[in-house]
Amino acid sequence: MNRAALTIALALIASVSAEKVQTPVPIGVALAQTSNTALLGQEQVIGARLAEKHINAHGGIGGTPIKLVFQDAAGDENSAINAFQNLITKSNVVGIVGPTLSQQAFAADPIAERARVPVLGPSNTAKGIPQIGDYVARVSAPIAVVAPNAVRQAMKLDPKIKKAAVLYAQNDAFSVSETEAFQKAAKDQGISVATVQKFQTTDTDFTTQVTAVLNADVDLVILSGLAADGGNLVKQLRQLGYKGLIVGGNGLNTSNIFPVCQKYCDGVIIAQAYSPAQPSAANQLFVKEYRAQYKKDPPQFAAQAYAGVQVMTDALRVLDRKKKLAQWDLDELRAALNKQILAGKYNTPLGELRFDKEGEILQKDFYVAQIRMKDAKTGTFVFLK
Amino acid sequence: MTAVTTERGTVERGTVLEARGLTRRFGGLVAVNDVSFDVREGEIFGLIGPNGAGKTTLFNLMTGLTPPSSGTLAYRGQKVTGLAPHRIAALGISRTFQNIRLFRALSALENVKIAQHVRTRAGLWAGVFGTSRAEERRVEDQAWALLDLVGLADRAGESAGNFSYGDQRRLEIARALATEPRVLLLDEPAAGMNTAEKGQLTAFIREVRARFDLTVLVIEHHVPLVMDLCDRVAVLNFGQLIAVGDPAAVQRDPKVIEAYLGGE
Amino acid sequence: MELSQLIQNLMNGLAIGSVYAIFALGYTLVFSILGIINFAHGAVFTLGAYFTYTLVVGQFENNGLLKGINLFPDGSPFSGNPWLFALATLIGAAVAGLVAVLIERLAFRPMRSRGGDPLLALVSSLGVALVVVNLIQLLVGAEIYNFPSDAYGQVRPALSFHIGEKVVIIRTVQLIIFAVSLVMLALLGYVIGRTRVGKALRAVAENPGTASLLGISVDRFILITFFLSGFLGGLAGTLVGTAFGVAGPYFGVSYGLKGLAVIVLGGLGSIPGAVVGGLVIGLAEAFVPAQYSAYKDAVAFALLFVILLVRPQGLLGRAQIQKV
Amino acid sequence: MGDFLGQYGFLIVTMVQAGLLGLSLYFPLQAGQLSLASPGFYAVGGYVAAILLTNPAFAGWRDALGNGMFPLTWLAAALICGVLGLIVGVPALRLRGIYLALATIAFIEILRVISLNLSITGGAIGIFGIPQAFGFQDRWQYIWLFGPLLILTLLFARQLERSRVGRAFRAIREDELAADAMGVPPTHYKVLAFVIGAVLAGLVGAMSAPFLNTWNAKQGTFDASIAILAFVLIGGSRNIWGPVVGGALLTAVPELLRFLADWRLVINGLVLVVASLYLPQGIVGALGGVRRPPPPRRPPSVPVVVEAPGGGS
Repeated sequence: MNRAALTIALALIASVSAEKVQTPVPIGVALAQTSNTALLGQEQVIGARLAEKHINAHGGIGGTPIKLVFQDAAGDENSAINAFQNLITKSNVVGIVGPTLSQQAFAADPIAERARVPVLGPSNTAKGIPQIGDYVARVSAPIAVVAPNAVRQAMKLDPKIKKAAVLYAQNDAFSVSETEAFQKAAKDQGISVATVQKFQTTDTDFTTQVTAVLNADVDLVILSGLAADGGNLVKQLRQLGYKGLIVGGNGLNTSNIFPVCQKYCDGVIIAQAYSPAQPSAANQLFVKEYRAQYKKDPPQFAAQAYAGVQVMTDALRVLDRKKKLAQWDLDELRAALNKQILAGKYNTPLGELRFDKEGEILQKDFYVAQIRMKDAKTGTFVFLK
Repeated sequence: MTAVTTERGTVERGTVLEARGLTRRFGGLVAVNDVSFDVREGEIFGLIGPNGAGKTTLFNLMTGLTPPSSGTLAYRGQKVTGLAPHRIAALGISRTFQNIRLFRALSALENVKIAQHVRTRAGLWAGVFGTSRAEERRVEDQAWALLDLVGLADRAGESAGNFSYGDQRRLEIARALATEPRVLLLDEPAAGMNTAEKGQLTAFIREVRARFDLTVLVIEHHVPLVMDLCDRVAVLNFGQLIAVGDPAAVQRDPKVIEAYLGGE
Repeated sequence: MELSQLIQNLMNGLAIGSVYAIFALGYTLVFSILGIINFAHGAVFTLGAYFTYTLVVGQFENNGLLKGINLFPDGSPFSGNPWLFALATLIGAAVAGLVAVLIERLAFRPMRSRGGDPLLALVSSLGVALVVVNLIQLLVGAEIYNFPSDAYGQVRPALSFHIGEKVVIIRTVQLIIFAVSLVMLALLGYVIGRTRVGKALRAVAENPGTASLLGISVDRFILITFFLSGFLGGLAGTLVGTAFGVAGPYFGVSYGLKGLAVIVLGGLGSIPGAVVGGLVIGLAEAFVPAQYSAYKDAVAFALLFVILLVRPQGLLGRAQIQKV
Repeated sequence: MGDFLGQYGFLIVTMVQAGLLGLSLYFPLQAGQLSLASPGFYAVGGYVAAILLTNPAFAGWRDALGNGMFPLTWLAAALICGVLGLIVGVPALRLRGIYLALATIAFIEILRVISLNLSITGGAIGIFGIPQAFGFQDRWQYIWLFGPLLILTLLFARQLERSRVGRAFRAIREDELAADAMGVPPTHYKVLAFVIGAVLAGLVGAMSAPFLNTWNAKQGTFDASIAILAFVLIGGSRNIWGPVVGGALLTAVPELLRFLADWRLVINGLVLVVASLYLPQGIVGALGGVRRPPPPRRPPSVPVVVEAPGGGS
């Protein structure tokens, strides 16, 4: 018992934090490196790493390099909270990019809020995320803004569309909120929703849903899911003979779906919060660096994580100009950083973006693209105006 | 209660158990076939028969472990067939098992304490808040007393599974007695005992009957023991009751002789 | 329900049900011999798919430790011909079988010799599953891998035929899966019913004690069982993988869970039970009306719950008679 | 102190929480029932609390009760889980061993699909923005809820073990049929043990919903069942400390392995395998093997001669 008490006491002494900001400047990254959310998480990690490399190669923050501190937030709430706490108290990070899922954000972001550490959500699209607190903002646009564009584009391509089938992954928070936006957009365009089919992101066999779609005899399919399930659905829809247009949600906005639906991906209209075709210099640089390393176009998750790190660094740069970062008191810097993030305007791969006072992203451009497959494995998202 | 005169001429008290047409089938096999008999209060009633005659099944029917396919058993005029085993135990019919079913990992003391369940009432909250102390004290005292009776008190803390065969049989009797039965069913209590132990057992069963004012049913293979111990004997063969009565008379019954000779 | 709809559902149900069946057979074989449920079976399913993929494609994407490695710089010797693909599938399944044997050696056998709580096998196999799944992710990343679209040769993606006015459409890959599963089941039925090894297996399954009295080496048969179990699991993994892609390291988890429902429904430890259970659950899921498709995942478990209450030994299991 | 609690406070509370969930599975196990239903009741308890604390329908109650709302959620969760436990337990407990375990897995899978589909449970996103209990500022403060609950549960378990009901549980665990024949009604006590576990898991869920700030269908899953079973078996299933120690350690291991980065879950899996192989009686079992309980002492009150018990009929 005494030994245990001693151990705890020693741990306490050891954990008294350094008050000053460390160099290189630690920025926390808490993403899903394990669990079945890792499919998204590992793309985000790639994006964040690229940002770190790029920033440090270009002189860091006024000569001081940044250092990303990664803590695995897995796919569950407990891991996300533990990752946040480790970053905040052990690594003394100035801010955090993460976590991957909205559900995790609801659990973990209040920790950062309480500790007054700014958080940027790279992929938290559910309603209510920026409202968690003053220190919570996101670089991922809520889907209600993105989705309607894609339906409008579909109408442009085929004005005769009357009846639509809606499918969504009911165990994925993102898809659930997206489908609401889609259904509303469809109704606004005068399209009737003939059937609504649910599935799970873990499903592989969609014959039930596809059969229902075929029976409903629709001329538009609106699909909200993630890469694996969404891609499979597209493939099975086409294989079983569905001929009409397909609108895919933002979860399908990744080149990862090409190997899944292969040639059947062709023609799918995708609602995008990010497009590799976005012409800004920031994006073209990012796309170039990403292609050099991975031989394909960067997916949206990578771009958003990149943008998250970039926004934080850009804001830090402004503060660094006022007073060298190493001289800041950590708590003071965190508070100042939060204010600066919300005040700034950023040229990121996502295009120009700002935040409103709650921390909601104000993204200038949204995109709609159509998939064009070159062969079985490679394709491109063709920008639709 | 009607006074009856038996073959021995002793005056007995009323009928405790009435079996009427008890039958049990397992698939195509009829293990117990239309068995009817009466057991009188206070007697030691032997149940004998070759292996596989259905004796244990009959005990199982009487204690509710196996529901009968047809027929009834009444205890003091109350029908008990159809009741769950613990209800029958609560009415006052308790038993031991042929292949000993003690709570092997638990101590001897625990085994006996558990069996007082039906005579105690403390519920969940009484136990948790300790408001049943008096009752617990009584359970404890009673358990020790019963272990005394079977001579195992000095090993009260040992796991029942560690006991020798003979000790396990005695502990099972103590456990059965802890339910405060009026009728005690002993399934081959002498199995695995040597001659000296069997002799002691006879005396012990008699003593227990007298002290607790019990009616005892015994399944036993060892014929001398049965003849010595029992007031009356019933013989089962292939599930059917072929003879009931005075041990000496039953022993002379040609049907019984044939069953045993044919069976061996 | 219209006839065309009925036939459509029937086909869908049989295709997926037959995969459930061969997957669940692997589960139930192990249960019949050891009386334990091997939670690592879902992970072995996943492994089978990855092994076959490795043989057929030979390289992985950027997110794992194996990035940049190309096993076959001159193209895989297993691609371009359906028979070569079949060979790769068999090799992949066999390697999965060897992994299952390894799992038995490392995670189950030491436990048997120590005589721990048999429930610990659940925990131990869960540990194995965790190790396997996370190793896969470390090595090849969490991304989706897809088999070449011509793995089964140049076949049409779907077949359609008319019933009256209505069209019934079947994905070709479903038919292939169904056919392969039937062949596997027939082969297995032959091995278990007719060969010496199979008869011995059945003897061990029915009563390990008696079997060892008959001079059968129980340990050897446990190894054979695990190999067969892993083989079947791995094969099911490849089949599902060709139809839907290998959707990351957690690919097998939902099959692992559903497989449980299948073997209990059919009767734990019953070999024909696993087949019947697989088909029943496949069909039950296929016949869930479209408007209730959200509840499809619950169907297997609702069936499981009901069957346990009505007939705890499962459809084809034998009731255990308790001796008093 | 602040930093230590900041970094490990949440983990410590989750360790206690895991111990409690382990205990919720331990109670049915006391009566020989391998039930894996705990995560289901945990999820239901959490939903009950989350709904009471966020749903506009209960706004009036929240205004009227203030912090009194939290104990009310515990009460409601305990009550609902108790009743649900009764409804599920009565039919399911006719099953034995692995069959019961599988039936309970079916139960939680069904619950999961239902909670994904209902609108009151918030579908996939679940319920978020659950207010912090008693205005707690930091998550470690939840130790003031989970800590006392753990102590009370341990006291409850200890008292229960020494009581008539505890003996009945053990008798059923050892030999259900013999227990029945000796007058212990098995169904009654199996259901009781199951319901105790359900109520405890529900309570833990109700306290966890504000603790996590959000609640969704991922909270009660099959993975969690096996994890909780591992808590009990690795900790030791024959002693009340087993689930507590097992839950705490197995929750801490993946966190303490964070320095291994990508390898931590691989190592965590290996820990499970090695622990099940080398600690067959569990950690507490291995420790307790050295120390045997003292032999029972004969109370002085017992007379050497026995009076006939019972009396006339």
